[in-house]
Amino acid sequence: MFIKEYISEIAKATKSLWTGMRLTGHYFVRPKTVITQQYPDNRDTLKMADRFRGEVIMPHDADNLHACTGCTACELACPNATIKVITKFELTPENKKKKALDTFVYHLDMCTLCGLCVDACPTGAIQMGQNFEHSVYDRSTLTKKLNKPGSKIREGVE
Amino acid sequence: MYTETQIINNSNDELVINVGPQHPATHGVLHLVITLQGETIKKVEPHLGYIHRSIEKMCESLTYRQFICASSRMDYLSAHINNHACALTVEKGAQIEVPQRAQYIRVIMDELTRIASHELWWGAMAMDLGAFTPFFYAFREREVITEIMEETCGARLTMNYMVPGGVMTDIHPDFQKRVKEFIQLFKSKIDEYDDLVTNNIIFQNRTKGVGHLSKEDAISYGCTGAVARASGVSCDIRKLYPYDIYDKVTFNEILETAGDSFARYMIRMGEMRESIKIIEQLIDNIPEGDYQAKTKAVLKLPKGDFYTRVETARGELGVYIVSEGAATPYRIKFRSPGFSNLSALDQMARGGKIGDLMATMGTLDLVIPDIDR
Amino acid sequence: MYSLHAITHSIQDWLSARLSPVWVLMIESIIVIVLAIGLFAVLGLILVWLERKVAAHMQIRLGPNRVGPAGIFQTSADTLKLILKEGLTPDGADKFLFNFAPFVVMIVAMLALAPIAFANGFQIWDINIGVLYVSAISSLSVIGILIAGWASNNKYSLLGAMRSGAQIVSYELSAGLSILTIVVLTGSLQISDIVHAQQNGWWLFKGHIPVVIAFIIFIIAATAETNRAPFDLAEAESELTAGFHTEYSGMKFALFFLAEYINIFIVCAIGATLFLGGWMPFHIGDWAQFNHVMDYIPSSIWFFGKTFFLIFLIMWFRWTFPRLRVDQLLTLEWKYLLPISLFNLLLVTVIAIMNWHF
Amino acid sequence: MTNEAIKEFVFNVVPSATFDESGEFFTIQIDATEWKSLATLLRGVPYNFNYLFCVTCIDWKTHFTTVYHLTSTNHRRAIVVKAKVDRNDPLIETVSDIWKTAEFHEREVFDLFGVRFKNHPDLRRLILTDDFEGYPLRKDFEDAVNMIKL
Repeated sequence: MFIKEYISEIAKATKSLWTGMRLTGHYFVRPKTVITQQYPDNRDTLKMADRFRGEVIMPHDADNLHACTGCTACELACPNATIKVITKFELTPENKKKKALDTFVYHLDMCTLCGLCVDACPTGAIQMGQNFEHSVYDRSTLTKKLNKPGSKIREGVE
Repeated sequence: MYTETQIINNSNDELVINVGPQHPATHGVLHLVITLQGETIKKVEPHLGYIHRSIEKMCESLTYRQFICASSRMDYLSAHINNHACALTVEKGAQIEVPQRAQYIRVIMDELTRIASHELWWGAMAMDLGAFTPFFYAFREREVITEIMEETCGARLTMNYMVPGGVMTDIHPDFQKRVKEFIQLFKSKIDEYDDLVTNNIIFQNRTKGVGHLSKEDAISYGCTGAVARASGVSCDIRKLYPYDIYDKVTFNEILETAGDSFARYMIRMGEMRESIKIIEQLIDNIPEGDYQAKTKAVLKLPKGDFYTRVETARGELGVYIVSEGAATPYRIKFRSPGFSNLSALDQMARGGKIGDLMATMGTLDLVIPDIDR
Repeated sequence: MYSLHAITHSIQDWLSARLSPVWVLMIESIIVIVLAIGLFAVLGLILVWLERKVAAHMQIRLGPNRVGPAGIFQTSADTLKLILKEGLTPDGADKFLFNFAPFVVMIVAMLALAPIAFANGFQIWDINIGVLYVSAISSLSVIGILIAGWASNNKYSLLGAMRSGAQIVSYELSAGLSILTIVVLTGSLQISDIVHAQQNGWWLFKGHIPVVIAFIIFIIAATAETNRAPFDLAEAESELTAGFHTEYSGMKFALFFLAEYINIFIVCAIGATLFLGGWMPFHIGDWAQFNHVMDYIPSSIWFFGKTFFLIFLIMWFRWTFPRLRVDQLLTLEWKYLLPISLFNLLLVTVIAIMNWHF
Repeated sequence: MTNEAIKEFVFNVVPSATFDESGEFFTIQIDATEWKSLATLLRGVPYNFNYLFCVTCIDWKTHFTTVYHLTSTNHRRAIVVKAKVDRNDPLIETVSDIWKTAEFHEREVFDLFGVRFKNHPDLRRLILTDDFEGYPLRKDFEDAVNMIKL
């Protein structure tokens, strides 16, 4: 009886090992199952998801107009002070003072890409961009000014 | 801490080894001081704090919307579930009614996160025991989940998808289709996992009877999740104190009585299958409607304290908010599952070999930022 | 059968016609040393590359593919990097022994190469106790590992070295016993005799089930003796970070690394020689036509083909199985392999005496 | 078991205890000196609160409260015990001999709040370095180096 148990134990063990080896062998002889993506080579075909949060961007249209009113809702929503909105007062045609965006400062190096600022924006002026290649040699270049020079707020955005 | 003279003057042939903070098996910056006699472990003493960021203090200066994204950084492998717990606590305090659709989405996301977390654990645990290949197989399937997450939530690991009152955006149009595809894929692959690791005789010998934790100890140490359930303690928060729509789905709480590493392993493997079951029940029945409740611009919780318990991939996460009526919490305490589970490590590893310590640590599924917070 | 005897003999004749015997020996030694070192370097590089490729494809990855076609020069680049790196010696280490240990391991690996027949008539030293010599030499490598572990003044290294000691000493036994089965069948310890005894079929096929069992035990013991997963307790990455070579860096680490792969090659070459006929082509009994066709394939290809098949087998083990625990490792040897191989040896002896084999 | 029963049970042991039923859990508020005796009784029959799932502390600037969340694996009922601790001399008795999980949690509280637990087997800093000065989760803690004031 002891011998029988001893041998069946060995047989079972061998079988379990062989099952595992068959699985790895299965993948070894099928190069098509390889899942490696060769990143810098596949940049042209690499498409990130639409909602992928890579960085905060402020879209400008063809006339260099954006939709930011300078309300600082994003600045308040940000958990770690990544955004600084600097506002100025502009004169409207009716000669009234109106708050407007001067500079939209964005510290990418502090950003956790949580998306709360985009969620908070009432006018849809900022969005999440798909770019994820942010490595730079100089950290100070990560502090960005999002509104383009000379850009203005789009008509009708309140 | 041990000084050099203490080690040298140790008369009873004991060897003190620092495992970590940088060590292949500690998966992060856990520091264990183990006392050995030969290969046998006499004592394990964890030293924490290498990745302590004081999230609790940080949250005291964040609003109720903002602090959720900080909680992703605790147990980053079940970030969704952490966010869920925080959102639930805020909703409980501010008495926000969450739309049905949001609840369905949340639970599906939770379960996907749980599978993703267990996949990573499975690979890492096999790696702790010296098998490298499972890690890649696990990541192959995990990648599918992260891509689904990326498509809907916009991020792969720290999604910050839950907001008080629902979810941040509606699900992606392809979401249901891709989740169903994943379920089909996963069902065939999980059998491969069994072939490769579970049934392997070496693996079974390495884990069976190793790192034993009795039921009494599991309760006394406050263990939760798979660690406690492997010792026969029924503690699945989803079953005991259902939140969102967990009371509407049928699933089993996997229980084992052996209390060893293999039992913990089997629990997690079973949980993956149960999670698939839950997703299958929900994925076709997501009701139409709002994905987010209308909430005030500035959320304020009434004076008082609020406690929420949810079941993360590692065990019970408790979020305890003490509010003074302001827009920021007065005090937040995260009761993390890993912290309590780790405290039982000494009990489990004592008397075993060094290899057993790795097997035990692997099945505890420690995520160090979760322990240190 | 095409033989390399002609080449080696003509070199011998050409040299002895011109020089005194002492000089002939010297020059021949130099040729052999250059060839051996060259073989070492090439083998090391190819085996490391092969391992990475095998591992990668089992793990559904691509593996090295940047340096050269299919990443074939990746290991050369890595070696270059290791040569250029600073070889640190820890402060509390025994400096002499610490620096000495990699060479011990390396020299042992080189010595064991001597009696191996790479092709028909291409053998460095056809000593009459060839098999005994190889098993004696290869057990010396544990000394290098013990020295390395002790001299590092590192607890991980010490534990790794001690594990390695226990492991190699135990597995020597069953490796020796399974080698002995072939010695019993052949009736000679000389490598060339063993190869020629397999003229009409390899021992694996001629010797019935006991030789198959001996072969399996030999492969297991060989895996353990070379400290390969699932028996890589001496370096057990997840337990002892890197075991006995935790403190080594630069070229000294590279020597350990190289020696590991050379050792794999040697044990696999021995296994191929003993069980799969070494350079002997695949012959079936007296079927002359078939045997003649097989002879057209050069003997060196047969030898390397068989050896690399065994190497692949060992790599396959490594990338499939988890590691054993230290007590299980010894249990496997003393409770399973040793009794089985003793009993097996008895069976083989009976077969040899009764002449039951083909 | 009802809240009333627990109330009466606690009242017999700690006459000065006050109760709060407004929150999610039934809360017992006591003074630090009475905690140990109450804990022993809560752990024992009939309530068998064997599972301490959260230990924490709150700094109220005038005093501390250590908060213990207890439940039982038998009857699944959670209660909260809040013990008032003097802020100038924060001292409370340990319960790590009753619930082993308290050993780690109390070390954490000691580390971050400076509440000393009497008879704790191994009361050392757990998370911060041994030579760290101050207790970071106290409201008056100022770390000029690492804290960023927004």
